[in-house]
Amino acid sequence: MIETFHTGMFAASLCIIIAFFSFMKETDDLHRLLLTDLASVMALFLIALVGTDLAEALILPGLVVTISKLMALAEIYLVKEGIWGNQPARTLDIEVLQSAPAILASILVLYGIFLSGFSGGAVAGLGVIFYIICKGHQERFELIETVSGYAWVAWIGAFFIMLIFPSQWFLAVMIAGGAILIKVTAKLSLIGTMRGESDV
Amino acid sequence: MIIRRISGILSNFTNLSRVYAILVIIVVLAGIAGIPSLDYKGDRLYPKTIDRNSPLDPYDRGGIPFESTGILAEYPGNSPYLGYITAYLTPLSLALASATPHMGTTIVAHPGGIIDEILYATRGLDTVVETTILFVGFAVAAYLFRRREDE
Amino acid sequence: MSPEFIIGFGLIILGTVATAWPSPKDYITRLINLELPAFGILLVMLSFDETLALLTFIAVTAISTFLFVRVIEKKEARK
Amino acid sequence: MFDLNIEGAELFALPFGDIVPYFSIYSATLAAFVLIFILISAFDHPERQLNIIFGGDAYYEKEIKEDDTRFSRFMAIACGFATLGAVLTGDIFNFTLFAVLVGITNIAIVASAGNRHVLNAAFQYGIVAMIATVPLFGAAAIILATTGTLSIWTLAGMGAVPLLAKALLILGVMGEGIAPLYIGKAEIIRAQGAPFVLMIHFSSLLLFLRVTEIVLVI
Repeated sequence: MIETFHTGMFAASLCIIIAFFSFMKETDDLHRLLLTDLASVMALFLIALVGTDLAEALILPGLVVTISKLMALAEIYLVKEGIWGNQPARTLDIEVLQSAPAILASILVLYGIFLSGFSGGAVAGLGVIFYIICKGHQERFELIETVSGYAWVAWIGAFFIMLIFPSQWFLAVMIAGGAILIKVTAKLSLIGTMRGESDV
Repeated sequence: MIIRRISGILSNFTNLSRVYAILVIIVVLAGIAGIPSLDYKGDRLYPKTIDRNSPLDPYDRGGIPFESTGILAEYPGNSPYLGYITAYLTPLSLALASATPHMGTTIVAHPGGIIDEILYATRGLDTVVETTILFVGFAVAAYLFRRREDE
Repeated sequence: MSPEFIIGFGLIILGTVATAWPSPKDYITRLINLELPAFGILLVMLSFDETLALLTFIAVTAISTFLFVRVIEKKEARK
Repeated sequence: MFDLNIEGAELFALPFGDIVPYFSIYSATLAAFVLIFILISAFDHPERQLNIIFGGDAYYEKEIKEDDTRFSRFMAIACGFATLGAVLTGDIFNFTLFAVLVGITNIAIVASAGNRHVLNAAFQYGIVAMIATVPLFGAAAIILATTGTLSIWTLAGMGAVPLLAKALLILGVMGEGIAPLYIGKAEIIRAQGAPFVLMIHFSSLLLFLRVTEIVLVI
């Protein structure tokens, strides 16, 4: 184990140096945005090296930080470059995308609901994104946001149950799992809506 | 003279990320020499025990549902019900576990299990912050997206 | 050290180099090369038996790829 | 930890799981300042900017949309609570998460300005804040791996944390709290909403004070 940790640390420092060196050389803003994703892989690599259950529980917040910052930055980039109204060049015009979405999306969503928790939310969100992108639905933005707001409140409620009445741990775990599932799914499905917006 | 030059570089904010990258590279380069002297004590908290034959493989931490199981938390005294969530399996999970030995990850991702114990109970504050970060990130994106639709 | 770990960190180093200096230097190439270190870290997680993190990482990577594709599409459309 | 002279006496600790937030004299002082600034940003009205037309006496007030004000007020309050959490928490990883939250709310405050140049500043800051997660989480991971714990209570006075981890932690907080450099720039090119911009300066100042304390204690 000790050997693994040290080898991994050497590899990680090497990668960090390479990644930040190329980051230093880069001048184009979109290239920089792509390189930040590389940097976040390095952060996850460092956490994964610890290799205990705790490390695994710390990877999930790391992933959340990555995806939420990327989301905000991508949107800021589009507005600052003034290219948000562009009709996108469809680089992903694949036939499967027209025919298969309903089945695949429902499988992903069902599996996500079964998993529940953050992982389940991400899986189910992926399914919803896939469906919305392929079918080009216009979702009701405010509704999704409101639902995820209530889910957030439910989460905090579960947290306080855990804190104040530890004997009700079972109820708290169920509320927390369900709320985080709804919240993550709702948030991620917004991405699909945002992408599908320009061709409706 | 040199101060004016440095402030000239810093005043252009496209350069600032470059300066930051240089700082990180310097620190990591200096730190590489010290890596072999680091001890590994990472398995003091929540160590892994792998039982390849269990239907809950790689997440089998033992215990009977609605009973506690021994896990190593930082302050066991602060969580009176430590280990209960780890040991708990929903009826569906129990059925899955007895049906097939290959669904360990799916079962643990279902409510209950060691990851839920850490994320919700012993380190719950982490998850509160994490969901708030997600909330803020998406609020920014949704706000910018909606504002430009209005224009 | 398990073989997954060795292959994994080899892939991470290789992928980092490939992403840092992509051969035709455009956005799509860099985005595709980005999958290499991601696959490497998947193998590393597998070697530590962190399968739940692995599952979530796959989902989040897919979503961030969607994000990037959306931005790149709009960026390319201007030309 | 409270026998070290930087903290002062222990006032209160909230035992909850592995993360035990605490008030010492030092962090209670910081927390009181944070509460004052949260109140300021909750009840203050944003200042209006004046545009002066050259060659004449005419000037007009810039319009600030109600939505923009509400959004940046919300984000300023969120930023205040994130700073409060960062000041009080007793756990390294939890501290890094709060630092990230401060960073992302700072981006949000700047991004509510419609001006393209201000958004550019927000983007550049966001890039730095994003790559700062590498040193931040790296520091937390190295501390966990070398000492076996993340709790400041256990780490205090042990001196077991390697120098690399401390340097990375400071560097990470620098990355998240680098905002004032950009905001100085953004204010020059006329960003709006002065009391909320104040919160950015304030939160990064407090992050630095807190990380100094942590690095001296562990």
